[in-house]
Amino acid sequence: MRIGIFICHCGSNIAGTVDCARVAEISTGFPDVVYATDPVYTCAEPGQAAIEAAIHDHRLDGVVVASCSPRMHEPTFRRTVERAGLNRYLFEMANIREHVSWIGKDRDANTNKAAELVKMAVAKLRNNRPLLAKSFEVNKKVLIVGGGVAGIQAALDCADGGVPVILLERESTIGGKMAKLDKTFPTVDCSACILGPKMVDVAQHPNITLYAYSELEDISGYIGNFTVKIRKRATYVNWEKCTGCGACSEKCPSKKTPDTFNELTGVTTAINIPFPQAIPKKAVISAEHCRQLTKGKCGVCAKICPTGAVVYDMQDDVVTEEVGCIIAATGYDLMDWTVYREYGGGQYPDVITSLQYERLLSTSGPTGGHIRRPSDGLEPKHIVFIQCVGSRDKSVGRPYCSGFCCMYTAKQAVLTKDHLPFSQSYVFYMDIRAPGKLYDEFTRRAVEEYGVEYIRGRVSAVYPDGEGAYVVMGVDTLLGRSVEIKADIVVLAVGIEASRGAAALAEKLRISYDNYGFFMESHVKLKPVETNTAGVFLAGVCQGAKDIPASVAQGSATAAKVLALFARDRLENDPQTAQVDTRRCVGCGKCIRCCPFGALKETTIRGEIKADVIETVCQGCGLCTTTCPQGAVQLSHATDNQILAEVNALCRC
Amino acid sequence: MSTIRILASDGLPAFLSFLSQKHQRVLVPVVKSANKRSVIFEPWRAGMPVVLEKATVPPKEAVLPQCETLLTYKKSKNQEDLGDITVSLDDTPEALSTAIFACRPCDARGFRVLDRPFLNGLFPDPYYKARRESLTVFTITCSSGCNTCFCHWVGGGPSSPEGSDVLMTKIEEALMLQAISPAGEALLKDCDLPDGRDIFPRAEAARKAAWASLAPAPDLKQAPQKIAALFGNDDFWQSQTSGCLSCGACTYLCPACYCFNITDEGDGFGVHGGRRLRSWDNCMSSLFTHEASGHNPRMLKTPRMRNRVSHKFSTYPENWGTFSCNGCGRCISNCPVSLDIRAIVLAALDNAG
Amino acid sequence: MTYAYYPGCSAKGSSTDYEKSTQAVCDFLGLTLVEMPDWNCCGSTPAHAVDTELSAALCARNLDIAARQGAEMLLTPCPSCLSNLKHAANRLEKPEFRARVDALLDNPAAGNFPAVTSVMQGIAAHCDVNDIAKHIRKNLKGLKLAAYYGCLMSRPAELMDFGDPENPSLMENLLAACGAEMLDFPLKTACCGASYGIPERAVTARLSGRILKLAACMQADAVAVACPLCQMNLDLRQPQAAKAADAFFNMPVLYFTQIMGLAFGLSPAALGLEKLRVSADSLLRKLEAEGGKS
Amino acid sequence: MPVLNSKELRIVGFLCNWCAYGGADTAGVARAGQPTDLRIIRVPCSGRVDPLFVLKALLEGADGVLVSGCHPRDCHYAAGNFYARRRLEVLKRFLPVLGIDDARFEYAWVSASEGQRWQHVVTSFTKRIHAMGPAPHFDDAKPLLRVADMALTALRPLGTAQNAAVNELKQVIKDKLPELNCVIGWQQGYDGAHATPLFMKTPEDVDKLSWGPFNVMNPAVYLPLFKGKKTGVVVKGCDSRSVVELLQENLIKREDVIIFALPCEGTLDIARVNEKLGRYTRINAVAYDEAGVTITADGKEHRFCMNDFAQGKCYGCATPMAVLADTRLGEPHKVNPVSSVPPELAMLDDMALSERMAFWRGQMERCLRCYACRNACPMCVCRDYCVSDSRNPHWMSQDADINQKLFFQTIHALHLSGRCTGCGECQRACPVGIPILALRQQIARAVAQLFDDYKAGLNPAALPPLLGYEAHEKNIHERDWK
Repeated sequence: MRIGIFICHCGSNIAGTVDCARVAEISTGFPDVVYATDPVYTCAEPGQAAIEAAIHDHRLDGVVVASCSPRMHEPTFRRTVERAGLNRYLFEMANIREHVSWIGKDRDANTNKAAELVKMAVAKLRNNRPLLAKSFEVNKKVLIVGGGVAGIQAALDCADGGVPVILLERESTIGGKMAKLDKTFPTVDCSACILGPKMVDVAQHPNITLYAYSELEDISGYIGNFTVKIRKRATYVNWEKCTGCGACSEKCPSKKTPDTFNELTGVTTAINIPFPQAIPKKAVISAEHCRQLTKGKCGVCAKICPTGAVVYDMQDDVVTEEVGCIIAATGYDLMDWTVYREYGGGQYPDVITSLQYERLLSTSGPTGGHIRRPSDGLEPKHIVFIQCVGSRDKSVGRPYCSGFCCMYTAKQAVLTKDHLPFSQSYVFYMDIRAPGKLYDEFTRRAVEEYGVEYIRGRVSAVYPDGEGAYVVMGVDTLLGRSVEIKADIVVLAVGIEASRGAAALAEKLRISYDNYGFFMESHVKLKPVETNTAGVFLAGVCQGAKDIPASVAQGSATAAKVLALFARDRLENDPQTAQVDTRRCVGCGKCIRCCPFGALKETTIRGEIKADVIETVCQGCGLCTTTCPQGAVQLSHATDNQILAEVNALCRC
Repeated sequence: MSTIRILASDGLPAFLSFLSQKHQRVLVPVVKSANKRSVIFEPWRAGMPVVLEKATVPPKEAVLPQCETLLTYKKSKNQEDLGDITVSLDDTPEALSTAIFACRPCDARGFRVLDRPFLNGLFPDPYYKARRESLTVFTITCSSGCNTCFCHWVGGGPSSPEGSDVLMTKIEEALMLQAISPAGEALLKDCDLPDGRDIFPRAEAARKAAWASLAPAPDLKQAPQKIAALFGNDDFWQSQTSGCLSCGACTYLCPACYCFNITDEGDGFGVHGGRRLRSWDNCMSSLFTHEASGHNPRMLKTPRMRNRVSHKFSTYPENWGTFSCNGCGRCISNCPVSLDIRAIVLAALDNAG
Repeated sequence: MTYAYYPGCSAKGSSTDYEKSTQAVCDFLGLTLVEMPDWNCCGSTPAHAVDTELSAALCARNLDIAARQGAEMLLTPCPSCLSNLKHAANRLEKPEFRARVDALLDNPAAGNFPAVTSVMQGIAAHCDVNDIAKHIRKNLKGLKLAAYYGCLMSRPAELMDFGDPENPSLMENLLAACGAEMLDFPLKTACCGASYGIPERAVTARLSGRILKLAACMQADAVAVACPLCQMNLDLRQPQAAKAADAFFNMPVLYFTQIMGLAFGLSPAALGLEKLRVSADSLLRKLEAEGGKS
Repeated sequence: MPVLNSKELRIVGFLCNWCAYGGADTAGVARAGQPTDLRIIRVPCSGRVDPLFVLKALLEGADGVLVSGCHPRDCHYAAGNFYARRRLEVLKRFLPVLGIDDARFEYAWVSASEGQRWQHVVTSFTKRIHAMGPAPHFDDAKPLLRVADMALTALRPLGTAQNAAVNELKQVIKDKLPELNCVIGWQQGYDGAHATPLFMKTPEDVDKLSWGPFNVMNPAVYLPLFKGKKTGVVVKGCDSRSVVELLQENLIKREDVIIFALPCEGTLDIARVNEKLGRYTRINAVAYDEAGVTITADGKEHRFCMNDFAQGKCYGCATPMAVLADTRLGEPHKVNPVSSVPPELAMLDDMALSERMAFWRGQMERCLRCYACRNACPMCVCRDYCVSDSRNPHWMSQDADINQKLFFQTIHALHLSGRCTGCGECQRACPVGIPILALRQQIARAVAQLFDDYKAGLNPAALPPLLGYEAHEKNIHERDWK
């Protein structure tokens, strides 16, 4: 090889504590190095031009730049050498800024260390091979998992962009959590009025196929070419025939079915349509509560149904779809707030979650929009809201902020005053987090116009006073005294966690998730809707707590990603993938077992079983290379020999 | 009559010390205690306990090390033109003048086999030659046969002098030393051991007794042709080698196996430069016949074992007149699965006959 | 298991009824309590707030006596004593601290101290709930009781080893085994205000009143306690508490040992019931009536 | 370029690109000062860090090695660090048996945002290595020879199994023979004190089948060669574990193998038998009794009581009967289930680190690199493609030095992590008697400690632990860098 070395001064960032000229001089003694220099700013336009010129002038076929972190400028310099005609993988970087000049003051030691890092880079480069990307076709169809507001927005944007969309929803209607809300902050406009039309658009859009009451069963493939299996759960109603008239529900004798749409604040019938604006507006039978299905006698709904849509022996159905990319928008669930025993964790009927309170406020809710205590149906007079129940609380393993509770609590307090003008609301809070547009103004209105009493402090206990009310004991940290408030109803702003089943879905999608089940984005700041699995995007709360505007924005952002991806007919892979030396491979299959991406499969070559890499699926982690005992699978650009060359450069000296 | 000396058992250290003055190293058999005890040749140092047993590993290392540096190379750059590289080589053979003390006749005969390619061919190997020419072999005759050895089948015997400079025979607690070669003569003349001509008859008697302890040897005259005739008989070879594990124990313990591999290590730059290594290789290994094209004519263990047996008992004797096996039996006693080359040869004689 | 018994100062003064009933109940259950010889003050209220080393030295001496007595376990009925002994034992595990404490003592304390636990836990460890049920002579069926632990028994959780510090349940288990109906009493670990008994009587009255009021609202027949200070506060100061709570109380406040003793058929005198300010007669009458029913 | 004299020690870091390397960058951006010793090798994922890289570095002259990757669950590749965690923890527990202080190797999870944590990890690790000083080298150790104490008590009575139902078994095999490619077993070898494998194809072959204390070889080693051909195999309990492990790893198929089993009462340590027999020309007779064997060689009688001359593994054997078989004839002795430390390992346990280093120096010197250990190992399935003599990858040179020889043993041992059934064939095959089994035993012990007493080759459905992971590892705890 003919290798050129560029020891960057980075102004004084490196040259301040590293003798760059000396490093360049030492580098000339390394094998295959035919040129070494120490430019002041290598990444600047003249610096890059100098590299290109050196490649031509000195017939270089390999370049090492010693400068900042490769996480910073590796892509830059790869493009530089590529412009000069070299393969981008015949380039290595030595990080002598973040790892040398910025962390040590000893000039001699730094200079020596920098030279050694260059030596390692040269040793590796001498084992590098040109790598070429492969291109493959894209199936221009997108799967969106989750029909909440984020998923709906993504679906509509993709569909409007001409991309066929498959929208998957676990419940029998789309709408997600937003559909359960009465009003939304900070405008206090009706949730159903703004979400409803979008839901109708989903139902009517020619590019959207909706699978409600369905779940993702299995997924295989890779960006551009995923195959997904969808389990359509048995609804016991033929939706082709169901008109959504609701006659079945009226006559259903099983009237004690817990109403999950109403967050268990009321009951419904075994066959039901969750709420009037449901999309699809189709009936579903709850198998656990239907008399026909549990006891084998009833059959009222089948008799009453004008279209004969009820099918008691319906089975789950699994359908297969081919898509090019996937958006996960699975939202959230409330954490198990019953761990807060001191707040009466689930034992006092009038201590309820904010989502339950939302249903009490809603006209389509169990009380028809009248606020009544669950215990005795009386109108409450004193309402206490407790914030951060399962948010920012390490003691229950929820150190994070749920993001939107401050705002909806203010909204609920405001609505409470509207509903019950003679009521008094109290809010126990830790901090008020209202950074959005018009948010702080809104919370101020709650205090100033609606007379909501905000108490900064935590509640230590809630207990029944024995006379039908509850005593809320807490502390007011601003006044520095303990407070006790008699409340008729206590509303807990319960913290959120990733939707149940999120971890299992993440494993199917082969994306990472954090300790709380929230999916990991590719980069916190710069790639907030991408994941580390190519072709899988994230929208809404499944990635982390956020409110409706942010969820909608992310939904649109993922749609933009999808449309950009589908703007190309063919995709190129990252050629830093594993390669199998089929002569060395003995077909033991250990790599196949370990691959986190399913990128290895068995193949038969001349009657013998061998491993085979699906290059488009391979993400380049190299676990297979580590696993293969005979070194038959090698991760390109991080082969055993490349790493060994670095180890040897360091240790054999 | 050649020079004969007598070495009393308590005179051994002094004699080894005398040999050390004449040679840069004296290899003696020592016990390596482990749960499986082994006897290995090691350079003698004063105070080292010596055993006169047949060694687990023959002293082939003395002339053909397990791994040796054939040459070192250094690359240097022209500072005016860094792409212009000069390579300097150092290929001076590293040869210590060596005495082997108390190997067995089969081991000594092994050197004769090694001499053929390395010394007597068209291109003598300078590394081997340098070591071989400064080698003195003190062989101790066997007092009996053993369960795995068969030197008398292949032209040797418990007191065969071939390859030895001095032949030693144990008589009670003393050793009788008999010069075989001129080098041996000179050494014995030079030492201050007492003359032992009068005990020579007793030594002769002991040697005869050793011969008498051996079972009668089969006639292997037909072996080369018969084994050659079986070359294409896959069933035969398969049935004989199905237990083989394809390891290198048999060849690496063989005093007459001499195959090697050459590898280069190091890029030639820096303080370490580069080295060209010659290391033992063996025909039981798949890589042995792995061709540059990727093709391998001996992919399976059966043709590899066939090669080993044929080489020792057919092709080598057909070309060079003697077996390249000395019947030391180490390949049998050390085979992890107790494969017996004698049985294969006999089966070949039977089968073709 | 060999126990050393540390009664604490209240047992010899204000809460002789606790002492009496503890002895009687343990004796009845075959749990032998050997009172430590020459025990001294546990160093609770005055010392521990001012000087942890001095307070620990007082405890170290007590622990030392128990250790020399060959006890594996030290039992005390009083939560204050328990808390102080446990804190001291815990601090004394640090060699530097121990060295400083040893310097205060005439004789350095022995090597290994016995474990410290409450009489309540001692009884529960000695015989489980089923065993207790076997000993019942007079089932407490029909009695509604509020178990009140006070602030010290379960806190701090790491040290006291008393289950959920906000919601302990041992006393309920013991008394339920005797047949009583135990209320889910939310204020079971709330403060009764005893610490302010001298300087801020109004605070004490308010805090005690809150507890008594809830118990009354929940229709408790009595409050069961395990702390001499709590008992004194809730019993002796009931009129003041009632005033603060704007209510009227006639709420017997009994030690849990007294209640267990009743279930075991021990005489009121043996349990020191006569020492209660709010008479337990209502309780006994109800018990008679219920007994008559069954 | 030598390490800066007296200032620095050689510390090698393997950092995953996404988290730890980013963390090191973050530390740099924050100008978080650190010692200069560490040299970082960037890898895509901690899962890419083959434990052998660490060993290679330590054997080639590194004084310390630090591996760092994403926190568990944060892996860029979803699960790479979960695998790494298991493998690196096994490595950490393996190093001391070689005589290498495990404090010279550490792994830590650092995220890309944790610059301060990185600074702390590097500083404290470097401090630790400096406190230990330069690493000792095998080259410099003074050879030490030591022999394991074989005066052992077996977990069950050992014997010669001469009452075993061999004849019934022969009949069963003969009945099955027509549907089988062959049946692997044992027969008498070149004399009555040595057995050799038997490949039965005809009823006459079956008559040669022997059963008893000389059947030391593990016939499972041949099974992968017959992949795809239905083959029978007669097994001792220990052999059956190898068969099971091969099944666990899909290296053979259950439908392709028919397992015949008799209860084993132990096998002889042929090395010690040979030593006692000494040089002899022929065996006159071999007489069996319940407790042992009497061999008459050249007219002289030698008594071998099984209790005194069994293979080391037999004393601690808890599976005298096959754990999986199609035909089982007879009942094994009851095993007293006490866990015991194998004699070779017990010997090493009693040594200081420096003694262990000296021990391996003394033992490995005479290694011939014949690879009998590897080829006798039923789990070594790479065989012809072993990395020992490959140039791509080029893990080892052909030098006959202690580092290369020992490195091969560590390759073998680590490749057997969670797979080695302890059959001991590696050690038995070694012509020069190097007690290499101890290295495998240490790995097996570490695996058992870490993974719920997991033992390889007991359950065909079990996933070998190093091919899997748990998001929350019960027995692997991150070291405290606070």
